[in-house]
Amino acid sequence: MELKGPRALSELLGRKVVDQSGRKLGRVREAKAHWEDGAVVIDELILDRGGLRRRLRGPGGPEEEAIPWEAVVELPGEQVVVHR
Amino acid sequence: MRAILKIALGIIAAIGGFLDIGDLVFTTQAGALFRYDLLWAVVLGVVGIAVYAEMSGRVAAVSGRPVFDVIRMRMGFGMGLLALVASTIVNLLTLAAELGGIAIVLELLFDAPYGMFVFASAIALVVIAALLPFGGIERFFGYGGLLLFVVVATVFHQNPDWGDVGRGFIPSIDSSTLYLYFVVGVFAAALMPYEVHFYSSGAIEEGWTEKNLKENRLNAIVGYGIGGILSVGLVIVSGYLFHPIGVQPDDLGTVALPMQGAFGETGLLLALGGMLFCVGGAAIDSSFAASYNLAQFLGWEWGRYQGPRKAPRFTASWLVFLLLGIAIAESGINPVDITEYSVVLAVVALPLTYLPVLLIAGDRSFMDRYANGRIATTLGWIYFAVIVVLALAAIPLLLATNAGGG
Amino acid sequence: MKAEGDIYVVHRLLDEQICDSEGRRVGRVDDVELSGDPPRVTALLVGDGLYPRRLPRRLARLARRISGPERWGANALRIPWEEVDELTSTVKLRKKAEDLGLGMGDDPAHWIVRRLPWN
Amino acid sequence: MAALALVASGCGDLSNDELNRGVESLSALAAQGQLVANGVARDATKTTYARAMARTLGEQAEHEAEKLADATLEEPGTADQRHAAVAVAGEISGLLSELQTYPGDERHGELVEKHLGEAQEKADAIVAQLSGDAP
Repeated sequence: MELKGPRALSELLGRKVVDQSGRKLGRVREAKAHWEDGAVVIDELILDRGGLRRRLRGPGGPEEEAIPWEAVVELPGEQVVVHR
Repeated sequence: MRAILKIALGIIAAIGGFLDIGDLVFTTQAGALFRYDLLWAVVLGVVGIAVYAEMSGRVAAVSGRPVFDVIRMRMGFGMGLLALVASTIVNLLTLAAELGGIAIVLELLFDAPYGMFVFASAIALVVIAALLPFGGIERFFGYGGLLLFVVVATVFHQNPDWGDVGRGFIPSIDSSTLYLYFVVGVFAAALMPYEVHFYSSGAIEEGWTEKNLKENRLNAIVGYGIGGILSVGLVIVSGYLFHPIGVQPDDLGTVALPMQGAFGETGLLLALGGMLFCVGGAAIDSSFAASYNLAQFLGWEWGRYQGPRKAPRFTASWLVFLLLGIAIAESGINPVDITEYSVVLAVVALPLTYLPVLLIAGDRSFMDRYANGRIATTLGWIYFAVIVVLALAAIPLLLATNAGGG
Repeated sequence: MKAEGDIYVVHRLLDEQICDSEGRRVGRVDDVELSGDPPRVTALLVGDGLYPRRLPRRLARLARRISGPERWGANALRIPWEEVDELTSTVKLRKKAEDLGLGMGDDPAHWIVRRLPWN
Repeated sequence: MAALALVASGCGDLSNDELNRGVESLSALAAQGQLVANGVARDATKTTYARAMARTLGEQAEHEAEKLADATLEEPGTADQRHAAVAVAGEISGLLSELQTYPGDERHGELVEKHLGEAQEKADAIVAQLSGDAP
């Protein structure tokens, strides 16, 4: 299995997100992180419209569905495989 | 008194930037073809540019971020790059058209070959930009452009049927494609994107902060108001003189004819002089806008206030853009034709410029209590919708009407 | 750097203007280096070598073919996350640009020789 | 603009519509020429301006003449009108070149203005014939 951690943000953005049965869930548009002792740690991937909305408008407004990082199984090729 | 002097920023953006060769030509043609019928489109465009200029100036003053900075930040690299390429093409075409315009006016004043004047005017611009500080450049072109008030005097001298003029301000839609093309053209010429690129960067050149917000609003209203009055005047004088006898103004020289008709040589010289400053100011604006955009997109140090030593890439890019502008202008393409294409292409670049401005200006995390209020938000989104519709209509109209050639 | 709460990384960090400790504009956040699981931000990446990968996927492949095989970090600078002072309306660094190898393009001593726009 | 129109029309065949438009723009050129000549006649202009304007307008008239003369007619019934239009175009460009030569002479200005007025009337008459002939 490929190393799970991505090396750069650009590697995540635009990737197709699929579940283990290969069903497409969307594309990564934004990543939500939290501050931890001065570091920024990613905890969610936000897809499609919700992600674009966050990218343009930032925090606030209604919550959208997101993929928690723990659900990410692997990052083969140009995909993100999640388990749900 | 100081407050009056400070409005110069708005005035140059309005006169030197707003009333450029595109406006001069489009408004005169609009008057000749449709008499006063398109006055409403002129007003629509002026209010639009005032709304967005105010917004971009406010964003720059509060957050210190000019328009292309905001574009890269919000639209990201890919869309930002698209906006950069589109804006740069439009700005370069505009610059070339303005350089050509300066040369035409000089040709009319001094009767020497056009090609020579393109070079001479570009050199004059370099000298002016190198010697004068940013504020001085603004005032030089802004105050010079006020000579064009002779247009307003001409309106009163002609004393048109004011009822007819008044009816022109009521929006009307004629189904002919030529009419629609001119609606798009007049509107787009008013909202040329380089105006906000230049205006917002100018706010940072001048070191604006929250304290300058009142001035910003005044600039947008008074400055673009003046530009609007002059545009309206141009439509009226042209509609009054040219429409009945069927003149088709295809040249910059024709724009000055009504003023000669009213006030003889004095009127002519005032009109040509005013046009020279306006077009010259627009050449400065569009060339600076091109380098501001590039530098801001790539994160370079930029600004006339930094001087060439602190911002060498910015300065070098400005010179390169100027050279490219000269090359296009010298290629012998009629500046008026370049203008028509650049104005219509500009509409396509407009949504990419104005959406991020609108988003940031409404973003409380950035703008805090200076974020867009209800009026600015409403007007902003209404105009954005209009821009998107026109952007979609622009290219088919350009092709269908053969660039207004009928 | 001390900060709390959530942060949307693309919205807040990617493509931001970077300024050094003296307020000079020295580049933009062209990419963000991540490492670990869950990934954390370990550095900001700056440089035109990163532009191809920032394009939409299909264009990126084309750009890569045109610009030759893309190497990791080619012509890019890494600014360790520890060097970031604060995120205000820009990304502010703790040090001067020279000390991080940034902003050479606007350094008069360098740009004339190496970085004319047409080079 | 004229150049663009030429490119778009493929510069081969001349439809009735295009002939009509060509003559209309001749009329427009004559109208504008009259305004310039009027400035000269009243000594209310700058000679450089009058000269440059006369030159530009004259070039456009010549261009129209060439365009009208070179193209093959789509509708053969309009040959007379085309012939007349070419003649008017020549007349207009001649008058404008006179204005270009004497941009400071009031008497010339007056004459050119008057003759351009006549030329415009001729052009308008052709337009009227063409639209009368149109089905």
